[in-house]
Amino acid sequence: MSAEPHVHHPNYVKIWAILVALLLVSMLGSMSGIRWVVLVAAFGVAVVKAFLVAKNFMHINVEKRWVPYLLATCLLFMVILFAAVAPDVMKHSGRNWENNAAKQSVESGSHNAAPKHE
Amino acid sequence: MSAQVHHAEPGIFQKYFWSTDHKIIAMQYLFTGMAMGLVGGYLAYVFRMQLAFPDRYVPGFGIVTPGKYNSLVTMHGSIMIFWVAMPVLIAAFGNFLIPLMIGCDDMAFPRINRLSYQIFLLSALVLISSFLVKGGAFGGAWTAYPPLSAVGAYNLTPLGATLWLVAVALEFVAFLLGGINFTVTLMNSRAPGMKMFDIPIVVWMIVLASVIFMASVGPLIAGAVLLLFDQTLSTGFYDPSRGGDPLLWQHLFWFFGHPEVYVVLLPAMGIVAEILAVFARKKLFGYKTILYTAWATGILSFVVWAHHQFVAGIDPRMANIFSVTTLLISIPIAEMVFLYIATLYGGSIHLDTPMLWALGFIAEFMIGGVTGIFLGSAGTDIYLHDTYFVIAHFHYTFVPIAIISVFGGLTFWYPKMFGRMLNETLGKIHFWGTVIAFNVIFIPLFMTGVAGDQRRVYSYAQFAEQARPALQHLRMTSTFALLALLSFQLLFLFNFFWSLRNGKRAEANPWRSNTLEWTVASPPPHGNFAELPTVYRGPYEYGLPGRTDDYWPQNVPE
Amino acid sequence: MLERYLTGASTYAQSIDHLFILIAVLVGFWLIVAETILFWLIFKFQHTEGRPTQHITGDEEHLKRWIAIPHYLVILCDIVIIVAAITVWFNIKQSMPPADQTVRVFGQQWAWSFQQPGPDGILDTADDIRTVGELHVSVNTTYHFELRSRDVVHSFAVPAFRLKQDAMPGRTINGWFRPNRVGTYDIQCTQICGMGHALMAGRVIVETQQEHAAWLKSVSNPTMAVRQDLPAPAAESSTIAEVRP
Amino acid sequence: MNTRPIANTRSVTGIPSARLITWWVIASEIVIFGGLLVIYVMHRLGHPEWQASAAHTNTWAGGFNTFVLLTSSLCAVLAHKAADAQDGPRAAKLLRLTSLGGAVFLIVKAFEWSRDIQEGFVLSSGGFWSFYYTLAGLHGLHVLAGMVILLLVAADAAKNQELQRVECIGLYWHFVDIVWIFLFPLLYIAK
Repeated sequence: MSAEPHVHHPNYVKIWAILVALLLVSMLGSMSGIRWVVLVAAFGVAVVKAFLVAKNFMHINVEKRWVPYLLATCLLFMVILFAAVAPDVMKHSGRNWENNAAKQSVESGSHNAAPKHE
Repeated sequence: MSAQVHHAEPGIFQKYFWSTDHKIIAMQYLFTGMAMGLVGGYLAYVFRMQLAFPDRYVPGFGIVTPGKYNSLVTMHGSIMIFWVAMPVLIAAFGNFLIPLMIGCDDMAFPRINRLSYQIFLLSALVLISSFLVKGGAFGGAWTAYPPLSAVGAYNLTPLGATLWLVAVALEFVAFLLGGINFTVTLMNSRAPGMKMFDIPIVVWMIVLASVIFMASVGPLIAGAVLLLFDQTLSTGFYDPSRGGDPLLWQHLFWFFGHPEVYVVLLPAMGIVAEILAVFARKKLFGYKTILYTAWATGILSFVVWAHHQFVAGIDPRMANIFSVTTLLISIPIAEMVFLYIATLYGGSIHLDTPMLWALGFIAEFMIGGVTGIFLGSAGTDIYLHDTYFVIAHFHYTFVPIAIISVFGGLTFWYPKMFGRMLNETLGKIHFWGTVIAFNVIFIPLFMTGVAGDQRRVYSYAQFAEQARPALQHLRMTSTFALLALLSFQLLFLFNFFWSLRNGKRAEANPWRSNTLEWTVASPPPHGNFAELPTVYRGPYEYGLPGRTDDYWPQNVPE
Repeated sequence: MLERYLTGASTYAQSIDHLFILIAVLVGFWLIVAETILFWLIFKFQHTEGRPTQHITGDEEHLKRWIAIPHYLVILCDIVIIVAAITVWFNIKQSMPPADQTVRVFGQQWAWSFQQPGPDGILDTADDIRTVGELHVSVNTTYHFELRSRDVVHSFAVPAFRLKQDAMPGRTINGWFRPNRVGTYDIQCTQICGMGHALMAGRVIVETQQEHAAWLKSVSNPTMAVRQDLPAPAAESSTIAEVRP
Repeated sequence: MNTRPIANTRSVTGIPSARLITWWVIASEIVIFGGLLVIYVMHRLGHPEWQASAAHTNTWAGGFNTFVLLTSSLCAVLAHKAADAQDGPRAAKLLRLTSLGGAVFLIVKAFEWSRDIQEGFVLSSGGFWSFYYTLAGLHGLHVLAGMVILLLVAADAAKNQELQRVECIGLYWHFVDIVWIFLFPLLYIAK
């Protein structure tokens, strides 16, 4: 096995510090009740953190080109899955059909704390 | 790494049951798959008898009750696809051929390879055990739509349902491990000089299939966990009254289920390509184009799945999109078949048994392909969905894939696998018997389907339109043909095991073929190559002008 | 073509049959051409001693044409089929012609039950007519149906109407049909729904306007009360007995 | 293994087989977790009423666990650096630290879950909770598996053997970390 490193190692502690800082940002953001702030703080920051980890810890940027493409393709398939399934499952009515059960459970959040019924 | 240690002859148990040798693992997969194939054939025999002679005693089984009938069809479907087609086409041929054809001594990760078979064997045992549990084997169809599959009170086979699900999940894990191993082996372990386009088509196809499988099965594995929880831990993921959605499972299942069709198709196509080139003494017509069509098919196969659900309650507007994509996928497939046919042009065709199977595959698969158009176009699917037309259609694809091409591959590589030649006469009889019987089974089913016979029904007594004598005669014809087909398989089994001992000894390269597996002794020794080969050219250099022999093995220098 | 196997008794049975024929002609043509060429090549290029094989890579322009041209023709046929298929689909499943009558269809293990308006012509009133296993409709009348399931996935199929639609528990799925031929036709369940799947049969009886009116009068009291909040009955043959008296 | 086939030592792509197979494993994990997340997001957007249940989750516990995983990821990548420097013992120490991080993560989870269960929220208490336990449970299983492999690799690395595996288990661990980076907002913040 090739012993010589295929990557040069950046200052990992610095990156870790940035990640922790971002974590705090998302926590504080979630405290603020403002909806869009919460969402950005939650998911925007999550994307950035994931990117940092992938780039600096997994060295995906110095890996062979096709590796990130492979992973991206897998993600793309998941997007396709979502796009094609959401119209039936996420929405509760459409052309010539209606998901009464789902609508009902949305109206009365009853099934939430409902006792388990066999 | 010490090659000597690796190539030392291990003990009997080590050699046959705990081996990491890809050839042994291939044999394990092959024989397990064949055994499961016999089970699947037996199940087909039982329910075809019930359909031909309703409510009569079936020799070798007994009376077929509605519940038993459901279990029979469910298990027939699951076994034939997951425990016959995949282990034989991908795992058996993949394990045997990949290291030999790319010129290395084993898989990149032999122990992962062994683990993959052991998990597969476990899954098969779990599935078989489900016949014995209280309530019997799962009877909710191989598609296992909830709530029927999720609630014991509905399917009346609660234990069977759970065992089925566990078995399928284990099988997925086995093929994930195996497939990833294949992929890495092909990418990293090729012989020096073997460039991307010097790889034999069959290896390409098996690896492509493994990748498609890997990328499509994930959501279903997740979905299977959810279904398992619904069955056993009273969650409500697919229970509409508790915020779940039964339609979700259908999407997850077919998001995997349709690519799965191509997962088994591509290896079959690959096997046929090898045989065509060798027995037509011809370079494949447009090697690269074949690969491109295969890739196109693989990618397109991810965006067609909902054509299984046109009338399942999905939004009708989605059906339009999926109609289009479904007909689009016919283009690369048609092109691939054209290229195969074109390969024969200008060849010098030897009609040995393997070639018969290969040509039979093309001839029969085309029928399966074109009948798919009726089901892919939303309009006609309204009527044909879940009728016997569907059954006839996918058997015209799956039988060529899992039976015809497999026999082609077995008769072709048998000398390499076991060092003996099969009996040609028996082989030809077996071929004609199988192929003719196969057509007589399924052409009548196209008719009953068009006449409205619905699937998974143990008796049509309740349906005046279906109970017409004319249709019953068609069903009986099909059943008789099935009996013929099964009996011809006995002929093959005899040929297979008789030739193991008494067949003519096979030299290293009986078919005068180019690919690397034929450069080693038959059967190949442990560790395959005495010294590892170097590759100088593509695998299909037949009939080159200005050479004495009409073939030019990949490893022979200028 | 399909008519030879099963009579069509609804307006869109026609269009589905025609689509079927269109596809059959197009793909049939290609199948015959391909099979002919295949067998001709097998015959023509049999191995004969002394005749060398030609070395063809498949990159020769004059030969590639023989793949490319059929290839484009196939695409053309695909487009024709797509257009036709989607048109038929749109008319049957996506667009809803105005209704003369509305009927509710319930699937449950293992019977079809129906709720249709009584003499007052309005659903969910006291005089609604509820039937099990039998649906009486009058010819040349456009019916909307509201399809529901009480337990598992069923599929409401009337082959003579070329009508098929799965019934999803928790969902209401709407569709339509317009019978155009008097007679009695089968109702199937085409989605496996458990032990009694094969027993989940029904009849749709298409009557002339007069007969239908007469039937409406004759049914004073519903044959069987079906409450919508009724849980799915477990496996028992009583419902089936009512399906097939 | 003492009997490594030549097939395993070849590296036509330029990526060592061990790392290559790790990438493929991660790819297949992406579609498994991805599928589950797609399903969850779909339901969550379709069922606004689940927010009521989501409100019960403890953001601080989740945040702390994120911190733990990030730190363990740091240890993993430092182990990789040590392995590249052929310093097996140091790599082993760091891998054991990483594994310890996984343990802390699971312990925190255990406390969380026992609290939830005491409050009566179990797997079958409705849509959100079913997904909450399934998603976190599947991720937890990956953490557990990762911990075991980490310790096995550490045992070899301590003897300066199989150092190339240090990076591979690191890749896997970072992937599990990334999955959590998305699970955290999905389960603990979006309320």
